[in-house]
Amino acid sequence: MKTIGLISANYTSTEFGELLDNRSLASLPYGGRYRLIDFALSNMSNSGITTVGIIAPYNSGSLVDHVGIGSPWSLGRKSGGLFIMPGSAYGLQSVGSRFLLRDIIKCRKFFERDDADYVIMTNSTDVWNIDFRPLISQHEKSQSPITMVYKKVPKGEDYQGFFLDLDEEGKVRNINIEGYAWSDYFADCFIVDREYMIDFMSWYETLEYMDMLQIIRDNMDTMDIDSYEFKGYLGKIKNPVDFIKVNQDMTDYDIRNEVFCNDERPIYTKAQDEAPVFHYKDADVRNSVISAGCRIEGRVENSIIFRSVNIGKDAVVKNSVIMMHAEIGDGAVLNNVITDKYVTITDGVKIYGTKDAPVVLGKDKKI
Amino acid sequence: MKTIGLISANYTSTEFGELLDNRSLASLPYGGRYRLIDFALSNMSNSGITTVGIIAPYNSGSLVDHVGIGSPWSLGRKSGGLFIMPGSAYGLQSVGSRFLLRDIIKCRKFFERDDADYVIMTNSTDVWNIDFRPLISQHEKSQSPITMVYKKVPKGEDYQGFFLDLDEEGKVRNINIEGYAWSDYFADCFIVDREYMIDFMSWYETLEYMDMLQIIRDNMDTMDIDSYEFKGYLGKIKNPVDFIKVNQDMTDYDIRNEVFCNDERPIYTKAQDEAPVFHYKDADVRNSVISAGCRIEGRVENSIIFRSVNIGKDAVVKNSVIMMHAEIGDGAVLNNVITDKYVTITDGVKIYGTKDAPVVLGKDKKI
Amino acid sequence: MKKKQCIAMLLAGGQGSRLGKLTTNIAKPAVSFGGKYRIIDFGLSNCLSSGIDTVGILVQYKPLILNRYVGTGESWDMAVQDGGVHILPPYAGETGGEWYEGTADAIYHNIDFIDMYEPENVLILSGDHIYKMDYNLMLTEHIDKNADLTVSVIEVPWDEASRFGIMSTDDEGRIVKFSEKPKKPDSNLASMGIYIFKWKVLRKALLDDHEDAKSSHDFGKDVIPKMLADKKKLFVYRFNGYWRDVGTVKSYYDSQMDLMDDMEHINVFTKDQKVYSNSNFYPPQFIGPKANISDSLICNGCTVYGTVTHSILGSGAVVGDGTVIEDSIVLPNATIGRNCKIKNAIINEGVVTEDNAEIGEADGDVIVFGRAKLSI
Amino acid sequence: MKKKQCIAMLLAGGQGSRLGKLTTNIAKPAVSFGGKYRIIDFGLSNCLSSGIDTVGILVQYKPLILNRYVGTGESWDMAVQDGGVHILPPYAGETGGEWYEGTADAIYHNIDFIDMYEPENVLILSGDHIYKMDYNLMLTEHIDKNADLTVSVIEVPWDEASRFGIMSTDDEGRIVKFSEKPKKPDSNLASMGIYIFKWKVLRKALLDDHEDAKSSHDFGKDVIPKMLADKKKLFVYRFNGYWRDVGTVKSYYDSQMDLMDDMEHINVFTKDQKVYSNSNFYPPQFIGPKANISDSLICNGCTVYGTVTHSILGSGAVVGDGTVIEDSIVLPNATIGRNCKIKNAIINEGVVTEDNAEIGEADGDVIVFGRAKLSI
Repeated sequence: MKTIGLISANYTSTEFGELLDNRSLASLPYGGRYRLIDFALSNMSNSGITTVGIIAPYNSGSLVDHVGIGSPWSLGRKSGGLFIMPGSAYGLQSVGSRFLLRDIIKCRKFFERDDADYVIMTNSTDVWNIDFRPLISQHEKSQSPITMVYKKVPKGEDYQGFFLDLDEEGKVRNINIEGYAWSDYFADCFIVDREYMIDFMSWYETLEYMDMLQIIRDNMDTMDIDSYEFKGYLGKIKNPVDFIKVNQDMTDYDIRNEVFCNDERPIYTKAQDEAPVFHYKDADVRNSVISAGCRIEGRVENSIIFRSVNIGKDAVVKNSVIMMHAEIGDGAVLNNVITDKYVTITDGVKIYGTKDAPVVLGKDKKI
Repeated sequence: MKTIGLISANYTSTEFGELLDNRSLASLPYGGRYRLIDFALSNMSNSGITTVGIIAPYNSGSLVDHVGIGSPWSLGRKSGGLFIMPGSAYGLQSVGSRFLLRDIIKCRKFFERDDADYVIMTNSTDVWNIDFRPLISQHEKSQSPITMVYKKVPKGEDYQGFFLDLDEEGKVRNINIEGYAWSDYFADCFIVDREYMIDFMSWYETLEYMDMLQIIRDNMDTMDIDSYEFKGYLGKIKNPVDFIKVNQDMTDYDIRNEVFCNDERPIYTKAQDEAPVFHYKDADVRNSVISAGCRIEGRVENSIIFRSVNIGKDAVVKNSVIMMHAEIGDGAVLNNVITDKYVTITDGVKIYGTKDAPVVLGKDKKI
Repeated sequence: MKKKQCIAMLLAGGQGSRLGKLTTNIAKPAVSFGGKYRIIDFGLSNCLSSGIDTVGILVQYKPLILNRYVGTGESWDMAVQDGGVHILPPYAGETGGEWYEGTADAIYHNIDFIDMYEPENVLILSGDHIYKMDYNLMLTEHIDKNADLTVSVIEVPWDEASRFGIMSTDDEGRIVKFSEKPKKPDSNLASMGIYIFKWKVLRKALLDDHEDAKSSHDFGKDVIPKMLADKKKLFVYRFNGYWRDVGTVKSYYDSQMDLMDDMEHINVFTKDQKVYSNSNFYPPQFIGPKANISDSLICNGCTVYGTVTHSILGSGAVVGDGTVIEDSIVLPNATIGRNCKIKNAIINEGVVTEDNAEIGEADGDVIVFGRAKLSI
Repeated sequence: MKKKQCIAMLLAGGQGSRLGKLTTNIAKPAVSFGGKYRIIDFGLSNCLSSGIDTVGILVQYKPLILNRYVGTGESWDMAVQDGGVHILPPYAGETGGEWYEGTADAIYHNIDFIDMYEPENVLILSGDHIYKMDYNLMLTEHIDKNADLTVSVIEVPWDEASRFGIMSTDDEGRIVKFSEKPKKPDSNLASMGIYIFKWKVLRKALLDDHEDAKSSHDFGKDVIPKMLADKKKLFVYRFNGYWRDVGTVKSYYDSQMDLMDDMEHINVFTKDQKVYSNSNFYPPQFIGPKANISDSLICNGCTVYGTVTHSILGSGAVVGDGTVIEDSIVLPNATIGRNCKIKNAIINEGVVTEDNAEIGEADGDVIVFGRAKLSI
């Protein structure tokens, strides 16, 4: 059965400071060489989905620039391929909405022109590697027009989003916002019958200012919704603290193998031509992820270093994320720091953030 | 000597009605399968220029969609390639400006990051096929930091734009707006030393709301500007009347060979896979340009038909431009009509515009 | 590397000498078809619409134009990360090089290539058939029946059956007998030269066949009869659509005319199972003030001043003033001068005729005119 | 088709048997170099930085990986409309197929290909040299001197000159004598195997050479001496940069180590004349908590738990806990187990070693370990 994909990338957050000044969260650099949207795009591509729409953020420059015509994800196609559709410019009240109905309605043609049976709708900001094919098979067998993807999480943890209340057959009975008492966490991803989705838009057109999930919750008694459990890694980034943590998760052996070094389902991104990393004689790199083109003379620990970063003699970088083209001077020390592109740290400068309050340095900053 | 290109596509006009509702003039369909910006891009590519910036219009969707990463113009490159930069959202007072300084200043990094000697700046809306290499050679030998491209036109005709006042050595002595008395018509294209351009931006930063050409004119006595004559075809489109006329120019043998069927310098555009045109038994096509995928049962005269248009039995299309995916019903008659994409003309409907006031039918219209 | 359910191997090696002057300097699958297509477009587009994204193309005879045309397969949406189109010419190993000796031998020499994808099944295609087919339906039957080999067959008129390789089957569609051009056919199911093999089974069959000194290393003559004798599970898949082998000048001409005359069956205008090509860089056609075109297919890039009736003009063809073309096919980039008469003729690619030329006869056989002048 | 000032023909045909196990199942130009590159990257990147956008690659020996790696040349910005990279394998014509018999013979068989571009000049390159060079400077000299042939030369130490093809010139740089490995060299200008010919002159020379039954159809041995004897205008172009022929295991090893040890001369980090590759799909490297890396080049995709000193780890290589690697090169996708000792060794592509393996000797010659396991 033919399935198409729609990625909602019109999502913003006020918690990242300068990091999101000129980009959407979907195009935030991550993991040494990726952008967050790479995961949604790669998941689609690896599951054999060849028609994918993106609801672009209002300020879509960096996203469009990164995604191009979709070639890295084999989506630069004559038949199907990648469609970038403008999202709406909404006010702050909707910060946090993933599936704003207004944005989906703006894509009505995307749903109507295709002859697919199903649509997988997913967020653009989670770090995960999911094979959608079993989800499609399960949904195909199910009678429900919607199947929601969830992950079991320990109760009481601080997850943002929705939790599902499931009955014994796995049907969704309710959707909860305050999730401390629940453990079936909605992964901001669902599959829906295409024609049902077109009807849904008509039924609830007057509620277009709401998130689709809120509408579903408010109309739960009329809905027949199935669920699908995702058992793999799910990295959610809602602020700079999470950002460092989810980056550091890449140093975990199992997560690295499941998400990044998965032969069957690689994570694709835009190609960059950089030389191998040169570790100098006195370099000392531990438990870190380093991208191509770096030249390292100093010490790096529990950190993620993007491409073409130079780290000087006796410099120390710990628990930090250093984005591309940074220059870290001799003897400089960074701990719990996030630097955006093209940051320069002068020789000997020392910057200490804390685990709960990392220091964020904006693009082009020189300190 | 290395030359880069900058195409100014942030240009609008109020004279086209619905045709420019959702697109910039640069992305207006033209000539059966092109968009106007194809000419600027192909001229760059055919002249060996591999780094090209586009100042995108404020509403850049259709342009970005058409241009993609520049592959059809061999600009999808690792080294150099295509750069799309947002233009400013300016008010109506600047309608008509081709080289708004504010837009150029927004691209400062484009000028600064490259190490080229020269920059060719050109408009995005003219239909022409120019080899920039002789222009570059002449400019290289000249002492002037700027060389402007002009074409000799008959005096007294209604050209919009600037006319050059040249001395015997071809230096520009003055720039005139009211051009009825002049014949050296500025082709909205010039080459400039890259470093001079960077200086220019600094010198006149406070005049950023002005067009660069106005600034040059106002400071003519301090400027040393050379000129270069372009002797080929120059099709300028400033309203629907011009639009039909410049489309019909494609049926001129010499213009077709010079501009469109030029083996050395083809005009490239986005590939579309359409079947050959089927001329039915009773089809009668004369002096017209027909694009792939059409099925023609009726009569077509002095017209330009875009791809995948069906023209029914006994239908007559004269002096018209019919954009892609139109359905012209049996017995319908169109004369001096421009139809946008996906227009449907019901059987037997007759629409007559005049040469001086063609009828424009917007996208998706059904009559 | 992802494991593949099925990859395709497309045999594009032969010269196709029965096409005469059409293949003097170009491999048969790269020969122009229907104005803007090349023969291989049909096989590759079928792969695309069947979801097969990995194709090995076995080339041997004058492959330059074919290689350039196919590229990485981008035009057929096959420039994908894990898969894509691979051109597979004969190659030299440590002990020298070997040319492909037969269809099975060509596959034998590329076992290493196929192994890299670890496919369950391998689809064998010919590069010279005109048809639209969803290989997925055939693959599904092949898997459902747990077949070692499934052969695609088409019903032919009984009186023509002796010109084909004929499959006799039992009620379940299992092949019980295979006769190459039987004098007294006991079935009218003709092989279309399209096979799906279990890769494990084919791999072993190819190794055995290579050892067999008496074999001519051909699927139809050697490998399949041997598998039948070995009691392997061979089934047919019945195909009902339009299918032509364009092995002769006449069939090449007729099946192109079918694009107009038999549009109901082989329709290049429909959007489903669309036929893609790599020829989309010509300007739109220009039809001159006194031109007269009817019942014809005209491609982008054409310039027509004369009269064209029941003919096909390929991309970039030029027809001069006063010229009359009837029942003919002008291949891409040919230029026909003024006041010519062309009838029942195929004008080769890039050929330039003089003014007043007369080519072809009203009642004669279709002739091929000129030696192709190709550019890449 | 645009006429070209200069197109390049890159000779990638030979097996390179002196590289032993490194070329068991891969053509020499496709052999890994410097961790993330393949040898051919240098020639193709030079073309890119010299503005040459049309390259024919002459392949013959096990070309599968090379073909796939090069594709349409997109990675080197050569997927252009009028030009690009063309893979040119031996092919069959009407009278059967012929393998390439020598460097000049390979070009001879592709005269039709070159003619399509109508180039003024043809640049002949080898696929197995490591260097960064702007061919444009050489082309400018070639045109300025109106040379029929310009040979790029490099000064070698006088005592090594007898290992090279040596050019003796007059004051203007015109070649007066060419001696292959002279015992008593009267010049120290060695040919780098890089030639720019006027195409008209070369075309005629190739036709003559093909007729010559005594010729071995080699540029250095046959075509150039003949042109010299015929008083054609042959000039040298002096190149001063880093240049290595990686024809032996030792030179292959040494020139890779130069990427670290002689960074001043062959610097892959600089942005000018950047070296491009088609290997940019690996995740960033992971360096484990107890890893210890110094004086080494490590590529994307590597996972390192052990100790690596003065070595190169290719893309996707894995080094287990407790393992020590010194003065070695681990080719892409090789996996080194735990507690191994690797010294003065080249570990072949995709090879998996057992735990506790000991490979290479402290004082021994560099050895190549394992048979490559390649994927595409």
